[in-house]
Amino acid sequence: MIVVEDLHKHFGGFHAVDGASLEIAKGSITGLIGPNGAGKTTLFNVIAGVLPPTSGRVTMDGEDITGLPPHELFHKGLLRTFQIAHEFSSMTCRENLMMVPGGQSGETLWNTWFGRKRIADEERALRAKADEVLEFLTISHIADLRAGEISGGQKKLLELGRTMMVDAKIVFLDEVGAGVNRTLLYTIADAIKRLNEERGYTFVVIEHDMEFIGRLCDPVICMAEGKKLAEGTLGEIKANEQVIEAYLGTGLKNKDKLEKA
Amino acid sequence: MSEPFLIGDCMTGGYGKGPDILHDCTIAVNPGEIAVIVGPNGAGKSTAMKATFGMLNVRSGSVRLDGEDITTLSPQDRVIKGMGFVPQTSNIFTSMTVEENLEMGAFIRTDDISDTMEQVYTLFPILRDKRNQPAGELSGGQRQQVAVGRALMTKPKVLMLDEPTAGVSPIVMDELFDRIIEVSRTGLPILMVEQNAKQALEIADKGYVLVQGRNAYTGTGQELLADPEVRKSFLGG
Amino acid sequence: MDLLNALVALTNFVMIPAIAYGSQLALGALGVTLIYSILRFSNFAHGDTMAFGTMMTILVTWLFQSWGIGFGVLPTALLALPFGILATMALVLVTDRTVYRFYREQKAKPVVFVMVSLGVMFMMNGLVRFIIGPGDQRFSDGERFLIKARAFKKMTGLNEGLAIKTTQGITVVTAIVVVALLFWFLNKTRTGKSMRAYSDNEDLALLSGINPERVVMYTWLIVAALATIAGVLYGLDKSFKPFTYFQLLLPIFASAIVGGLGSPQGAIAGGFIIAFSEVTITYAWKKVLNYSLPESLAPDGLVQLLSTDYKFAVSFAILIVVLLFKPTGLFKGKAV
Amino acid sequence: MTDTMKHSLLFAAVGLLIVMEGVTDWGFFSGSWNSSLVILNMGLISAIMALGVNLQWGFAGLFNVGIMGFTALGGLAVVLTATPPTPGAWSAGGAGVVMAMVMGALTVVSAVTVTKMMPKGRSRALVTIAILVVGFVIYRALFDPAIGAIEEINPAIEGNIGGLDWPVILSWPVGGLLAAGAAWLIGKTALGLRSDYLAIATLGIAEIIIAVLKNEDWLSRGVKNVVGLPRPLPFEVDLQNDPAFVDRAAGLGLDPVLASTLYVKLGYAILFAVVLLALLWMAQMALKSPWGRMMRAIRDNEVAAEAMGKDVTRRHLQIFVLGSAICGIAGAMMTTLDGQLTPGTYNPLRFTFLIWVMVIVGGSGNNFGSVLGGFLIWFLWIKVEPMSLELISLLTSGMAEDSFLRGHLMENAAHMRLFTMGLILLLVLRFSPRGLIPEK
Repeated sequence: MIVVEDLHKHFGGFHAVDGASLEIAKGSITGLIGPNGAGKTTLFNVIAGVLPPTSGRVTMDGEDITGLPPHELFHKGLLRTFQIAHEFSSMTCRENLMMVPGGQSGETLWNTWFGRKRIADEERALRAKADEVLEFLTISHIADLRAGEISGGQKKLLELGRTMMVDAKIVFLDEVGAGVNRTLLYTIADAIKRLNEERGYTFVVIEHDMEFIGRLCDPVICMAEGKKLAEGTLGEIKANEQVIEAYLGTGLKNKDKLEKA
Repeated sequence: MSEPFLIGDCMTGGYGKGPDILHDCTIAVNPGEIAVIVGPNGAGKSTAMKATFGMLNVRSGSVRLDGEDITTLSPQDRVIKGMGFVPQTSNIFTSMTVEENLEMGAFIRTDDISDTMEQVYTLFPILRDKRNQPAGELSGGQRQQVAVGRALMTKPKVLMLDEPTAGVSPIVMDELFDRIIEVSRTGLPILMVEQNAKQALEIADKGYVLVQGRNAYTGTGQELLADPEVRKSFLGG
Repeated sequence: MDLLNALVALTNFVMIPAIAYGSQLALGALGVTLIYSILRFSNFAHGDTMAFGTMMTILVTWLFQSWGIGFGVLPTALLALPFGILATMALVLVTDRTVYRFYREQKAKPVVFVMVSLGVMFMMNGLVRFIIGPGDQRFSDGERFLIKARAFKKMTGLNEGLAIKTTQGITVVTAIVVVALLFWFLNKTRTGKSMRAYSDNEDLALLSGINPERVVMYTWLIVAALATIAGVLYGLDKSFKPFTYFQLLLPIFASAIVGGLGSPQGAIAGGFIIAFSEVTITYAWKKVLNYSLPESLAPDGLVQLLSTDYKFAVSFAILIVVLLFKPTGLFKGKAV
Repeated sequence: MTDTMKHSLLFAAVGLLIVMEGVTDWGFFSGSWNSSLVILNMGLISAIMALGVNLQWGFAGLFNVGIMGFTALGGLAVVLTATPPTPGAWSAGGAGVVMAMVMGALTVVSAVTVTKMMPKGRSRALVTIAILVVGFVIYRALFDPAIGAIEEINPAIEGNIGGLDWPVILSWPVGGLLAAGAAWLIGKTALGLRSDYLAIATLGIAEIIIAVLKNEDWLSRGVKNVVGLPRPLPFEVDLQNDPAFVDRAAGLGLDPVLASTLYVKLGYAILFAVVLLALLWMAQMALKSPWGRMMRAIRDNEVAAEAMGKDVTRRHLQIFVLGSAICGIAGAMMTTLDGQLTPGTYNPLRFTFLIWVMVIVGGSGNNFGSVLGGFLIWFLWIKVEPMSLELISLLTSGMAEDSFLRGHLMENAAHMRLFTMGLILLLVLRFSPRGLIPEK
């Protein structure tokens, strides 16, 4: 579905993404792991159009989407969440969801003055949909709270909820579990699984929590130093020599120095 | 058991008015020791270190340095008390030369700093060669050396490192750990947070595994590495 | 011979005024850039700080003149300058204590600081007008010229004269001395280095035991001195009028941004770029061209690219071009 | 006390101030209905400007300090729309001016195209510069003789191109369009930049617009001013000569001269109030709709709004153009009220920064707040002068009549108004940073 070919992203002399090539299969939940600084988030940002690539190509269903701005990618069905939740803090949780769908007639100024009826109808439908999503995520009780006031985990759920307001094709989740307690993490995992099965969303998940990855993801891609290092099931990845060396570690060569006088 | 040199004792607290991230969390370090805090993402590793350094509200519990209660001191005052801290990111003055970075490290000192600077250069020979280069032009590993060197310039009584190996390649990581061991052998207590749990525990005299802001496992590095529970949940089997 | 005349005319009408004006802009832009890099906001009150410093200097100058104190061939204002600087230092320190410090403690966003500086701008502007009035003040005395046009003609036998005003000479010399002192201070002294460290990485500076309030205080003191010197030099060279000083904000900001906000070297380069462009584009080139071109090609009109009133357009155009093609400025500035 | 009540009280208080101005001459009030209506009329215009700025700043966080320029363009619109065309001006230089403008536009367009099409490098820079230089020379060659010809026509009272001789009310939307056009150009180039860069860019463009008005005599007569602009209401003299009007005034027990001035001023007040209410209604409707929700989302978090499919750049441009257009409309209204265009009087402190004080004091992000701020600050702007005169004469009452200090203070009391505005701004920012009527 998504094909990344020889992608490079350099910041000055620093090669954050250094020739990454990978493919995301339709309908999969792909896990993306790797040590801090391996370039996972940068890769995300380049695919999602936040950063222009230095070189390389990204295609989606055969169409070149390299360097398209995020709002155009959104309308093509490519959505994302953020490592640190990017909620609209002064708006209620329901409004956070209702703003998502594109092409609302109330987004045109003319209609706000002369198309009140149409807007009202659309708003009713949007509201119902938003409430449905909140229910799906088991957070109906926070619908009228300002998004700035809810907990970090709830913000993550809300971000996931935003992707459900439209028919997404593929959703990128950037460390959806960071700062989330375990119970909520499982709720998120369940929601992801259900979305994948019921709505056919494709997911790409950056995570550090191996248990979370193990529960959800197949296949798992491991990145290191801006490149893809290995791909396979979590079991295969864990057994992979290169991965152990770069991510999980082999041990210290200078152990002898520990022997103290 | 005698009181450890630096101890964050039963700390509970969080950032600003936000929710508590730490719950009854204790970490301590003694001279000559390397103490390492590990744990999954979001477990409060860095938070625990920052609490010890006074960068967030500790609602209950206390922090004591050399027997003195410093719970209410600001980070700046703790620097004066002898705590050296190396943040995870933006831990050098990029536009200033290596030597100026070291000078800034010694800003609070009024005595002659040339000896300490000599020691830092001996410890990190590469810095001597690059002393007149802007620190921002150095590689990742060299920057970390500058950062540690800067902290050493205050002649701290305890050194705290927040993920010193984040974003560096495995080889550089080994070299950094190597240096940290050398520093530790001068008798300076070192407390650090590490993402690369396995390697860090290898060199740790004392390891703290945090989960959800609580102490989950505590022991020597070797004990933790050998503990099947710890291996299973954090070290990937 | 004609070419020589052209060269002299060029020097007289373009080079010298542009160098003097450039020095004044550079000093102004240095103040803006220092505030930006240490206090992290664009200070809209800078033009009015310059006006205040100049006004104080003028008042002291008048006092000296009434006492019969002069400075020989040099303007009395130079004697009064230190007093003007001290008064401005007092003013900005009081402003910082009563106004800016509150927002610093709140860790307010830069744009809030900008709003606050608008308020300070209004107050300073009102204060200056209240004390000295909105009118034009000339306060230059002493010898008017270093080189007189007629003397130059006699000496060289050329048709074109070359005049260098004393104030232009003073401007350039003072600017060189001040900039040299500033760079020495920033690069060699402990306090200067601590200011650079604070500007580079505020949090790390705190961890190194640098006292932010001291850094901020030194910054204001230096800025007050720079603003007063820039203002007095501009006033000596041209004249003092509160509104003109307010309007200087645009070329000064343009200089600082073109050079790269936060970079002292950039501020200086930016000041000269803006000054030279302004003068060359608004200068009527007829004379120079008449000398340098053969008779048949001599122009009819004034060959003035833009009328002098469009000088703001020049700073503005350069600013836009630089921002579009090199948003961090010519010398890499910093972004808040 | 509910918020609505509190806010209504605030409006009532400002209303009371304006009424007091008409009723009593106690303290700093003048007791003249004329003066009261003058304040009201400019208050209405200020409120509209504040509404425009609030749209940009309160809704979208765009920092525009070029309000003066857009206001002045509105003023120019009145001249170009409502004045009669100068006889012979179009035939003398019209074609030349139009051709020069076309040439100028062509130059810019081709320079932009070249920078977009050619690869980066020295040759691109050279070609661009060459196009600009050649274009500029041709432009000046066409332009200079044309405007020379226009300016030669009866320079004492005309010497400009004149206008279309349309009803003056039409110049208000035209003013909005002119301002919108300028805002679109600036927005296209500068909106992607950081907030303080946008500020400097708008500050610059405003100065340039003023410089154009001051220098392009063929357009706006420059500092010679355009006087005697047509007006939408009858002249006072005509009313005084109208027996029906005089009778009606007598019926109300009013002197015909006073009655005629009040009649005209009241007429303006009604016209302006209609415009203000219409714009306020539009702004409120927009704010409370999905459009407003989208704008709030963009202001809260641009990155996330972009990721949720909202074209942030386009929306910023839209709101920047709209806000500037409103300032243009207000500018046209103001020039209509004055009956003359005086390019020399535009001053950023009065026309840009004072509007900012209105928005911030009133409460940015809240339309009603900006309107309130517009009235209140305008009242103070007018009244601070008599207030400080009173204050100073009180403080210096112990001094001799001819004391130098007293004379100096009395003479310069007028400048206290800038000082006071600054003080008010700082006090509000410090103690009530969200303004008198804060955003919900």
